[in-house]
Amino acid sequence: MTAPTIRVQSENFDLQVEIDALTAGRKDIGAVVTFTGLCRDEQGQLFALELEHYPGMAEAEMRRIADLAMTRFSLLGLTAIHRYGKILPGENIVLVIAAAPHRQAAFDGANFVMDFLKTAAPFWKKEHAADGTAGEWVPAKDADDAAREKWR
Amino acid sequence: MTAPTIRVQSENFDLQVEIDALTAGRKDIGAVVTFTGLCRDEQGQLFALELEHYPGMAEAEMRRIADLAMTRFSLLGLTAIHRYGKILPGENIVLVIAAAPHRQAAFDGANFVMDFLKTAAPFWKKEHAADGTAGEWVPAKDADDAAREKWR
Amino acid sequence: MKVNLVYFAWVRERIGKGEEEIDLPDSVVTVRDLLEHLKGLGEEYENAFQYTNVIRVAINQEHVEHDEPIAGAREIGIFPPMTGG
Amino acid sequence: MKVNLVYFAWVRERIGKGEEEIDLPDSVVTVRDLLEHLKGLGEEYENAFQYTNVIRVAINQEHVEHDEPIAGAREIGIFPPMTGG
Repeated sequence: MTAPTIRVQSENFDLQVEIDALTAGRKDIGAVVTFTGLCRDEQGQLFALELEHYPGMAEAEMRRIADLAMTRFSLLGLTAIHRYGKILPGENIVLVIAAAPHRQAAFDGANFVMDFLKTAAPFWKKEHAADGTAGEWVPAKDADDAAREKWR
Repeated sequence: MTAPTIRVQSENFDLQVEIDALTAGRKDIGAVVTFTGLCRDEQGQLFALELEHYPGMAEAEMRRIADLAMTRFSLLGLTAIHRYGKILPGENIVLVIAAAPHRQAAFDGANFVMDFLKTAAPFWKKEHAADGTAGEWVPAKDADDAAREKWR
Repeated sequence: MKVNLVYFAWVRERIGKGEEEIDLPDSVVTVRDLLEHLKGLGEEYENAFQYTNVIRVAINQEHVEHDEPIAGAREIGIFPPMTGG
Repeated sequence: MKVNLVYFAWVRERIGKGEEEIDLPDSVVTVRDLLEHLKGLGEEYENAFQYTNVIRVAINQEHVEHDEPIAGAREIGIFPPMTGG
Protein backbone atom coordinates (compact mmCIF):
# COMPACT_ATOMS: atom_id res chain seq x y z
CA MET A 1 0.00 0.00 0.00
CA THR A 2 1.40 3.34 -1.12
CA ALA A 3 1.01 6.22 1.34
CA PRO A 4 -1.55 8.83 0.23
CA THR A 5 -0.26 12.09 -1.24
CA ILE A 6 -1.60 15.04 0.76
CA ARG A 7 -0.98 18.68 -0.11
CA VAL A 8 -2.31 22.05 1.03
CA GLN A 9 -1.18 24.74 -1.41
CA SER A 10 -2.12 28.10 -2.89
CA GLU A 11 -1.17 27.12 -6.47
CA ASN A 12 -3.49 25.41 -8.91
CA PHE A 13 -3.04 21.72 -9.81
CA ASP A 14 -3.09 19.71 -13.06
CA LEU A 15 -5.14 16.52 -12.93
CA GLN A 16 -3.13 14.63 -15.53
CA VAL A 17 0.15 15.42 -13.78
CA GLU A 18 -1.26 14.23 -10.45
CA ILE A 19 -2.74 11.06 -11.95
CA ASP A 20 0.53 10.27 -13.74
CA ALA A 21 2.41 10.63 -10.46
CA LEU A 22 -0.03 8.21 -8.82
CA THR A 23 -0.08 5.57 -11.56
CA ALA A 24 3.48 5.79 -12.98
CA GLY A 25 5.03 2.38 -13.58
CA ARG A 26 2.02 0.53 -12.16
CA LYS A 27 0.01 -2.14 -13.94
CA ASP A 28 -2.35 -3.14 -11.13
CA ILE A 29 -4.62 -0.06 -11.31
CA GLY A 30 -7.76 -0.58 -13.36
CA ALA A 31 -9.79 2.45 -12.25
CA VAL A 32 -9.01 6.05 -11.34
CA VAL A 33 -11.74 8.38 -10.10
CA THR A 34 -11.11 12.07 -9.54
CA PHE A 35 -13.23 14.71 -7.88
CA THR A 36 -12.50 18.37 -8.52
CA GLY A 37 -14.35 21.04 -6.55
CA LEU A 38 -14.53 24.42 -8.29
CA CYS A 39 -15.47 27.90 -7.14
CA ARG A 40 -19.00 28.60 -8.40
CA ASP A 41 -20.30 32.04 -9.08
CA GLU A 42 -23.43 32.68 -7.07
CA GLN A 43 -25.56 34.50 -9.69
CA GLY A 44 -22.72 36.77 -10.81
CA GLN A 45 -22.39 38.32 -7.35
CA LEU A 46 -19.19 36.62 -6.25
CA PHE A 47 -15.83 38.23 -6.85
CA ALA A 48 -13.76 35.57 -5.11
CA LEU A 49 -13.65 33.03 -2.33
CA GLU A 50 -10.99 33.29 0.32
CA LEU A 51 -9.95 29.97 1.76
CA GLU A 52 -8.53 29.96 5.28
CA HIS A 53 -7.04 26.83 6.82
CA TYR A 54 -5.44 25.56 10.02
CA PRO A 55 -1.83 24.92 8.94
CA GLY A 56 -0.57 21.56 10.13
CA MET A 57 -3.96 20.29 11.23
CA ALA A 58 -5.38 20.61 7.71
CA GLU A 59 -2.74 18.23 6.33
CA ALA A 60 -3.02 15.94 9.39
CA GLU A 61 -6.81 15.67 9.12
CA MET A 62 -6.68 15.08 5.35
CA ARG A 63 -4.14 12.32 5.99
CA ARG A 64 -6.38 10.70 8.63
CA ILE A 65 -9.33 10.71 6.20
CA ALA A 66 -7.15 9.40 3.37
CA ASP A 67 -5.80 6.55 5.50
CA LEU A 68 -9.35 5.55 6.48
CA ALA A 69 -10.38 5.48 2.82
CA MET A 70 -7.30 3.49 1.72
CA THR A 71 -8.14 0.75 4.24
CA ARG A 72 -11.90 0.77 3.88
CA PHE A 73 -11.95 0.53 0.07
CA SER A 74 -8.62 -1.30 -0.43
CA LEU A 75 -7.38 1.52 -2.61
CA LEU A 76 -4.08 1.29 -4.49
CA GLY A 77 -3.45 5.02 -4.33
CA LEU A 78 -4.97 8.27 -3.13
CA THR A 79 -4.15 11.94 -3.66
CA ALA A 80 -5.86 14.85 -1.90
CA ILE A 81 -4.94 18.46 -2.64
CA HIS A 82 -6.72 21.46 -1.10
CA ARG A 83 -5.95 25.04 -2.08
CA TYR A 84 -6.00 28.06 0.20
CA GLY A 85 -5.97 31.82 -0.41
CA LYS A 86 -8.02 33.74 -2.94
CA ILE A 87 -9.86 31.66 -5.54
CA LEU A 88 -11.88 33.14 -8.41
CA PRO A 89 -15.09 31.72 -9.89
CA GLY A 90 -14.28 28.88 -12.28
CA GLU A 91 -11.01 28.06 -10.51
CA ASN A 92 -10.17 24.81 -8.72
CA ILE A 93 -10.49 24.46 -4.93
CA VAL A 94 -9.93 20.81 -4.15
CA LEU A 95 -8.83 17.59 -5.86
CA VAL A 96 -9.24 14.00 -4.74
CA ILE A 97 -7.92 11.06 -6.78
CA ALA A 98 -8.66 7.45 -5.85
CA ALA A 99 -7.06 4.50 -7.65
CA ALA A 100 -8.23 0.90 -7.31
CA PRO A 101 -8.27 -2.38 -9.25
CA HIS A 102 -11.99 -1.94 -10.07
CA ARG A 103 -14.34 0.97 -10.56
CA GLN A 104 -16.74 0.88 -7.60
CA ALA A 105 -13.94 1.06 -5.01
CA ALA A 106 -12.43 4.05 -6.81
CA PHE A 107 -15.81 5.84 -6.95
CA ASP A 108 -16.57 5.08 -3.29
CA GLY A 109 -13.07 6.05 -2.14
CA ALA A 110 -13.18 9.48 -3.78
CA ASN A 111 -16.76 10.12 -2.63
CA PHE A 112 -15.95 9.08 0.95
CA VAL A 113 -12.90 11.34 1.12
CA MET A 114 -14.92 14.33 -0.14
CA ASP A 115 -17.75 13.76 2.35
CA PHE A 116 -15.33 13.67 5.28
CA LEU A 117 -13.08 16.40 3.95
CA LYS A 118 -16.05 18.81 3.74
CA THR A 119 -17.07 18.25 7.34
CA ALA A 120 -13.79 17.49 9.11
CA ALA A 121 -10.84 19.15 7.35
CA PRO A 122 -10.18 22.60 8.92
CA PHE A 123 -10.87 24.94 5.99
CA TRP A 124 -13.24 27.89 5.92
CA LYS A 125 -14.61 29.86 2.97
CA LYS A 126 -15.26 33.59 2.98
CA GLU A 127 -17.13 35.23 0.11
CA HIS A 128 -15.97 38.50 -1.38
CA ALA A 129 -18.78 40.19 -3.32
CA ALA A 130 -18.40 41.60 -6.85
CA ASP A 131 -19.52 45.02 -5.59
CA GLY A 132 -16.59 45.15 -3.18
CA THR A 133 -18.67 44.81 -0.02
CA ALA A 134 -17.25 43.01 2.98
CA GLY A 135 -17.32 39.25 2.73
CA GLU A 136 -19.50 36.79 4.60
CA TRP A 137 -18.28 33.48 5.94
CA VAL A 138 -20.00 30.62 4.13
CA PRO A 139 -22.29 28.79 6.59
CA ALA A 140 -21.84 25.05 7.08
CA LYS A 141 -24.51 22.94 5.36
CA ASP A 142 -26.60 20.30 7.13
CA ALA A 143 -26.57 18.44 3.79
CA ASP A 144 -22.81 17.96 4.16
CA ASP A 145 -23.26 16.33 7.57
CA ALA A 146 -26.03 14.16 6.11
CA ALA A 147 -23.79 13.09 3.20
CA ARG A 148 -21.19 11.92 5.68
CA GLU A 149 -23.73 9.77 7.52
CA LYS A 150 -24.14 7.42 4.53
CA TRP A 151 -20.74 5.86 5.32
CA ARG A 152 -21.72 4.67 8.84
CA MET B 1 -27.59 22.26 -21.59
CA THR B 2 -24.37 21.69 -23.54
CA ALA B 3 -24.35 18.61 -25.77
CA PRO B 4 -22.08 15.82 -24.49
CA THR B 5 -18.68 15.35 -26.11
CA ILE B 6 -18.35 11.79 -27.44
CA ARG B 7 -15.22 10.38 -29.06
CA VAL B 8 -13.97 6.96 -30.13
CA GLN B 9 -10.27 7.17 -30.91
CA SER B 10 -7.04 5.16 -30.93
CA GLU B 11 -4.93 7.96 -29.38
CA ASN B 12 -4.53 8.53 -25.65
CA PHE B 13 -6.26 11.46 -23.91
CA ASP B 14 -5.21 14.07 -21.34
CA LEU B 15 -7.66 14.60 -18.48
CA GLN B 16 -6.76 18.20 -17.80
CA VAL B 17 -7.16 19.12 -21.47
CA GLU B 18 -10.56 17.44 -21.61
CA ILE B 19 -11.74 19.06 -18.36
CA ASP B 20 -10.55 22.48 -19.51
CA ALA B 21 -12.53 22.05 -22.74
CA LEU B 22 -15.63 21.19 -20.69
CA THR B 23 -15.35 23.96 -18.10
CA ALA B 24 -13.73 26.81 -20.10
CA GLY B 25 -15.40 30.16 -19.44
CA ARG B 26 -18.02 28.67 -17.12
CA LYS B 27 -18.70 29.73 -13.55
CA ASP B 28 -21.71 27.52 -12.81
CA ILE B 29 -19.81 24.24 -12.41
CA GLY B 30 -19.00 23.35 -8.80
CA ALA B 31 -18.05 19.70 -9.21
CA VAL B 32 -16.24 17.63 -11.83
CA VAL B 33 -15.92 13.86 -11.47
CA THR B 34 -13.81 11.82 -13.85
CA PHE B 35 -13.53 8.08 -14.30
CA THR B 36 -10.54 6.63 -16.12
CA GLY B 37 -10.45 2.93 -16.93
CA LEU B 38 -6.93 1.53 -17.39
CA CYS B 39 -5.57 -1.70 -18.80
CA ARG B 40 -4.58 -3.93 -15.86
CA ASP B 41 -1.93 -6.58 -16.06
CA GLU B 42 -3.35 -9.94 -15.05
CA GLN B 43 -0.46 -11.26 -12.92
CA GLY B 44 2.20 -10.29 -15.47
CA GLN B 45 0.73 -12.52 -18.16
CA LEU B 46 -0.86 -9.85 -20.33
CA PHE B 47 1.05 -8.33 -23.21
CA ALA B 48 -1.77 -6.11 -24.46
CA LEU B 49 -5.50 -5.73 -24.86
CA GLU B 50 -6.98 -5.29 -28.30
CA LEU B 51 -10.15 -3.22 -28.32
CA GLU B 52 -12.58 -3.83 -31.18
CA HIS B 53 -15.62 -1.62 -31.69
CA TYR B 54 -18.64 -1.20 -33.96
CA PRO B 55 -17.85 2.07 -35.78
CA GLY B 56 -20.81 4.41 -35.85
CA MET B 57 -22.88 2.44 -33.35
CA ALA B 58 -20.21 2.86 -30.64
CA GLU B 59 -20.51 6.66 -30.85
CA ALA B 60 -24.31 6.51 -31.19
CA GLU B 61 -24.70 4.27 -28.13
CA MET B 62 -22.30 6.38 -26.06
CA ARG B 63 -24.33 9.44 -27.04
CA ARG B 64 -27.61 7.78 -26.02
CA ILE B 65 -26.14 6.88 -22.62
CA ALA B 66 -24.66 10.37 -22.19
CA ASP B 67 -27.98 12.05 -23.02
CA LEU B 68 -29.77 9.87 -20.46
CA ALA B 69 -27.22 10.84 -17.80
CA MET B 70 -27.39 14.56 -18.64
CA THR B 71 -31.15 14.57 -18.10
CA ARG B 72 -31.32 12.21 -15.14
CA PHE B 73 -28.66 14.00 -13.06
CA SER B 74 -29.14 17.54 -14.45
CA LEU B 75 -25.51 17.62 -15.51
CA LEU B 76 -23.88 20.79 -16.87
CA GLY B 77 -21.45 18.87 -19.06
CA LEU B 78 -20.36 15.36 -19.98
CA THR B 79 -17.44 13.92 -21.94
CA ALA B 80 -17.00 10.26 -22.84
CA ILE B 81 -13.95 9.01 -24.75
CA HIS B 82 -13.30 5.34 -25.53
CA ARG B 83 -10.11 4.12 -27.17
CA TYR B 84 -9.79 1.25 -29.63
CA GLY B 85 -6.85 -0.73 -30.97
CA LYS B 86 -3.91 -2.16 -29.02
CA ILE B 87 -3.60 -0.96 -25.42
CA LEU B 88 -0.73 -1.95 -23.12
CA PRO B 89 -0.95 -2.56 -19.35
CA GLY B 90 -0.98 0.76 -17.50
CA GLU B 91 -2.47 2.64 -20.46
CA ASN B 92 -5.85 4.37 -20.55
CA ILE B 93 -8.90 2.71 -22.10
CA VAL B 94 -11.86 4.95 -21.31
CA LEU B 95 -12.60 8.37 -19.83
CA VAL B 96 -15.86 9.77 -18.53
CA ILE B 97 -16.14 13.32 -17.18
CA ALA B 98 -19.32 14.62 -15.52
CA ALA B 99 -19.77 18.25 -14.48
CA ALA B 100 -22.54 19.50 -12.18
CA PRO B 101 -23.29 22.30 -9.73
CA HIS B 102 -22.81 19.92 -6.77
CA ARG B 103 -20.80 16.82 -6.06
CA GLN B 104 -23.32 13.98 -5.77
CA ALA B 105 -24.80 14.59 -9.23
CA ALA B 106 -21.31 14.59 -10.74
CA PHE B 107 -20.41 11.32 -8.96
CA ASP B 108 -23.70 9.66 -9.94
CA GLY B 109 -23.49 10.90 -13.52
CA ALA B 110 -20.01 9.47 -14.11
CA ASN B 111 -20.85 6.20 -12.34
CA PHE B 112 -24.11 5.78 -14.32
CA VAL B 113 -22.37 6.38 -17.65
CA MET B 114 -19.69 3.78 -16.83
CA ASP B 115 -22.23 1.14 -15.77
CA PHE B 116 -24.19 1.52 -19.01
CA LEU B 117 -21.12 1.95 -21.19
CA LYS B 118 -19.71 -1.38 -19.95
CA THR B 119 -22.85 -3.32 -20.78
CA ALA B 120 -24.30 -1.45 -23.78
CA ALA B 121 -21.56 0.27 -25.78
CA PRO B 122 -20.35 -2.05 -28.57
CA PHE B 123 -16.71 -2.65 -27.60
CA TRP B 124 -14.95 -5.98 -27.11
CA LYS B 125 -11.63 -6.78 -25.47
CA LYS B 126 -9.24 -9.47 -26.62
CA GLU B 127 -6.24 -10.42 -24.49
CA HIS B 128 -2.83 -10.99 -26.02
CA ALA B 129 -0.60 -13.02 -23.71
CA ALA B 130 2.97 -12.07 -22.78
CA ASP B 131 4.20 -15.44 -24.09
CA GLY B 132 2.85 -14.64 -27.57
CA THR B 133 0.03 -17.19 -27.50
CA ALA B 134 -3.23 -16.47 -29.30
CA GLY B 135 -5.54 -14.12 -27.47
CA GLU B 136 -8.79 -14.92 -25.73
CA TRP B 137 -11.86 -12.69 -25.86
CA VAL B 138 -12.61 -11.31 -22.39
CA PRO B 139 -15.91 -12.83 -21.16
CA ALA B 140 -18.71 -10.46 -20.08
CA LYS B 141 -19.15 -10.23 -16.31
CA ASP B 142 -22.43 -10.78 -14.50
CA ALA B 143 -21.20 -8.16 -12.02
CA ASP B 144 -21.37 -5.55 -14.78
CA ASP B 145 -25.03 -6.36 -15.46
CA ALA B 146 -25.72 -6.24 -11.72
CA ALA B 147 -24.01 -2.84 -11.42
CA ARG B 148 -26.32 -1.50 -14.09
CA GLU B 149 -29.39 -2.69 -12.20
CA LYS B 150 -28.77 -0.23 -9.36
CA TRP B 151 -30.03 2.62 -11.57
CA ARG B 152 -33.53 1.13 -12.10
CA MET C 1 -35.23 -9.34 -48.49
CA LYS C 2 -31.59 -8.27 -48.69
CA VAL C 3 -29.75 -7.06 -45.58
CA ASN C 4 -26.22 -6.10 -44.69
CA LEU C 5 -24.90 -8.12 -41.79
CA VAL C 6 -21.89 -6.97 -39.72
CA TYR C 7 -20.13 -9.25 -37.26
CA PHE C 8 -17.83 -8.41 -34.36
CA ALA C 9 -15.38 -10.07 -31.94
CA TRP C 10 -15.61 -13.88 -31.78
CA VAL C 11 -18.73 -13.96 -33.95
CA ARG C 12 -16.67 -12.30 -36.69
CA GLU C 13 -13.70 -14.62 -36.10
CA ARG C 14 -15.80 -17.80 -36.16
CA ILE C 15 -17.69 -16.84 -39.31
CA GLY C 16 -14.43 -15.69 -40.90
CA LYS C 17 -15.65 -12.33 -42.21
CA GLY C 18 -16.67 -8.94 -40.86
CA GLU C 19 -19.64 -8.26 -43.11
CA GLU C 20 -21.76 -9.66 -45.89
CA GLU C 21 -24.96 -8.96 -47.74
CA ILE C 22 -27.41 -11.85 -47.69
CA ASP C 23 -30.80 -12.55 -49.19
CA LEU C 24 -33.32 -13.79 -46.63
CA PRO C 25 -36.37 -15.99 -47.30
CA ASP C 26 -39.78 -14.56 -46.36
CA SER C 27 -39.99 -17.00 -43.44
CA VAL C 28 -37.35 -14.95 -41.57
CA VAL C 29 -39.39 -12.39 -39.64
CA THR C 30 -37.66 -11.77 -36.30
CA VAL C 31 -34.09 -11.55 -35.05
CA ARG C 32 -34.54 -15.06 -33.63
CA ASP C 33 -35.55 -16.37 -37.06
CA LEU C 34 -32.48 -14.68 -38.56
CA LEU C 35 -30.07 -16.32 -36.09
CA GLU C 36 -31.63 -19.77 -36.71
CA HIS C 37 -31.39 -19.19 -40.47
CA LEU C 38 -27.72 -18.19 -40.25
CA LYS C 39 -26.98 -21.29 -38.14
CA GLY C 40 -27.94 -23.42 -41.14
CA LEU C 41 -25.53 -21.74 -43.56
CA GLY C 42 -22.53 -23.94 -42.77
CA GLU C 43 -20.16 -25.18 -40.10
CA GLU C 44 -18.62 -21.77 -39.37
CA TYR C 45 -22.07 -20.26 -38.78
CA GLU C 46 -23.13 -23.22 -36.67
CA ASN C 47 -20.00 -22.67 -34.60
CA ALA C 48 -20.70 -18.93 -34.17
CA PHE C 49 -24.37 -19.39 -33.29
CA GLN C 50 -24.20 -22.54 -31.19
CA TYR C 51 -25.75 -20.69 -28.25
CA THR C 52 -27.98 -18.05 -29.78
CA ASN C 53 -29.24 -16.82 -26.40
CA VAL C 54 -25.89 -15.10 -25.69
CA ILE C 55 -25.82 -13.35 -29.08
CA ARG C 56 -26.60 -9.61 -29.11
CA VAL C 57 -28.14 -7.92 -32.12
CA ALA C 58 -28.47 -4.31 -33.26
CA ILE C 59 -30.74 -3.13 -36.07
CA ASN C 60 -29.59 0.07 -37.75
CA GLN C 61 -27.09 0.49 -34.89
CA GLU C 62 -29.61 0.22 -32.05
CA HIS C 63 -29.83 -2.72 -29.64
CA VAL C 64 -32.88 -4.94 -30.13
CA GLU C 65 -34.32 -8.04 -28.44
CA HIS C 66 -34.53 -11.40 -30.24
CA ASP C 67 -38.27 -11.05 -30.82
CA GLU C 68 -37.83 -7.80 -32.76
CA PRO C 69 -39.03 -7.93 -36.41
CA ILE C 70 -36.21 -7.24 -38.88
CA ALA C 71 -38.42 -5.72 -41.60
CA GLY C 72 -36.90 -2.50 -42.91
CA ALA C 73 -33.44 -3.16 -41.46
CA ARG C 74 -30.62 -1.65 -43.56
CA GLU C 75 -27.83 -3.02 -41.34
CA ILE C 76 -27.93 -5.75 -38.71
CA GLY C 77 -25.01 -6.01 -36.27
CA ILE C 78 -24.42 -9.39 -34.63
CA PHE C 79 -21.98 -9.78 -31.76
CA PRO C 80 -21.19 -11.27 -28.34
CA PRO C 81 -21.97 -9.48 -25.03
CA MET C 82 -19.99 -6.26 -24.83
CA THR C 83 -16.85 -5.94 -22.73
CA GLY C 84 -15.74 -2.35 -23.16
CA GLY C 85 -15.16 0.29 -20.53
CA MET D 1 -1.99 25.84 33.26
CA LYS D 2 -0.73 27.70 30.20
CA VAL D 3 -2.01 26.85 26.74
CA ASN D 4 -1.63 28.20 23.26
CA LEU D 5 -4.96 29.03 21.68
CA VAL D 6 -5.38 29.42 17.91
CA TYR D 7 -8.50 30.90 16.35
CA PHE D 8 -9.84 30.64 12.82
CA ALA D 9 -12.44 32.21 10.51
CA TRP D 10 -15.12 34.28 12.25
CA VAL D 11 -13.93 33.22 15.70
CA ARG D 12 -10.56 34.80 14.85
CA GLU D 13 -12.19 37.90 13.38
CA ARG D 14 -14.50 38.46 16.35
CA ILE D 15 -11.74 38.02 18.93
CA GLY D 16 -9.43 40.17 16.83
CA LYS D 17 -6.38 37.93 16.92
CA GLY D 18 -5.23 34.60 15.48
CA GLU D 19 -3.47 33.21 18.54
CA GLU D 20 -2.58 33.85 22.13
CA GLU D 21 -1.11 32.12 25.13
CA ILE D 22 -3.34 32.23 28.18
CA ASP D 23 -3.09 31.06 31.76
CA LEU D 24 -6.09 29.02 32.87
CA PRO D 25 -7.41 28.60 36.42
CA ASP D 26 -7.55 25.06 37.83
CA SER D 27 -11.35 25.11 37.58
CA VAL D 28 -11.07 24.81 33.79
CA VAL D 29 -11.04 21.05 33.17
CA THR D 30 -12.92 20.37 29.91
CA VAL D 31 -13.28 22.05 26.54
CA ARG D 32 -16.72 23.26 27.70
CA ASP D 33 -15.15 24.88 30.78
CA LEU D 34 -12.58 26.56 28.54
CA LEU D 35 -15.21 28.06 26.23
CA GLU D 36 -17.21 29.39 29.19
CA HIS D 37 -14.02 30.85 30.69
CA LEU D 38 -13.11 32.59 27.40
CA LYS D 39 -16.63 34.02 27.15
CA GLY D 40 -15.91 35.99 30.33
CA LEU D 41 -12.73 37.65 29.05
CA GLY D 42 -14.44 40.61 27.39
CA GLU D 43 -16.94 41.77 24.83
CA GLU D 44 -15.06 40.42 21.81
CA TYR D 45 -14.89 36.95 23.40
CA GLU D 46 -18.54 37.11 24.41
CA ASN D 47 -19.35 37.95 20.82
CA ALA D 48 -17.28 35.05 19.46
CA PHE D 49 -18.65 32.49 21.93
CA GLN D 50 -22.29 33.57 22.12
CA TYR D 51 -23.41 30.12 20.94
CA THR D 52 -20.78 27.73 22.23
CA ASN D 53 -22.61 24.66 20.90
CA VAL D 54 -21.62 25.51 17.30
CA ILE D 55 -17.94 26.01 18.18
CA ARG D 56 -15.51 23.25 17.13
CA VAL D 57 -12.35 22.50 19.06
CA ALA D 58 -9.15 20.61 18.30
CA ILE D 59 -6.55 19.64 20.89
CA ASN D 60 -3.06 19.19 19.47
CA GLN D 61 -4.61 19.35 15.99
CA GLU D 62 -7.17 16.59 16.52
CA HIS D 63 -10.93 17.16 16.75
CA VAL D 64 -12.41 16.69 20.25
CA GLU D 65 -15.87 16.88 21.80
CA HIS D 66 -16.79 19.55 24.33
CA ASP D 67 -16.58 17.10 27.25
CA GLU D 68 -12.92 16.28 26.49
CA PRO D 69 -10.44 17.18 29.30
CA ILE D 70 -7.84 19.69 28.16
CA ALA D 71 -5.08 18.52 30.52
CA GLY D 72 -1.78 18.16 28.65
CA ALA D 73 -2.90 20.22 25.65
CA ARG D 74 -0.05 22.11 23.97
CA GLU D 75 -2.26 23.79 21.37
CA ILE D 76 -6.01 24.25 21.32
CA GLY D 77 -7.66 25.27 18.04
CA ILE D 78 -11.04 26.97 18.24
CA PHE D 79 -13.15 27.57 15.13
CA PRO D 80 -16.57 27.48 13.46
CA PRO D 81 -17.92 24.45 11.57
CA MET D 82 -15.70 23.73 8.59
CA THR D 83 -16.70 24.70 5.05
CA GLY D 84 -13.87 23.43 2.89
CA GLY D 85 -13.97 21.06 -0.07
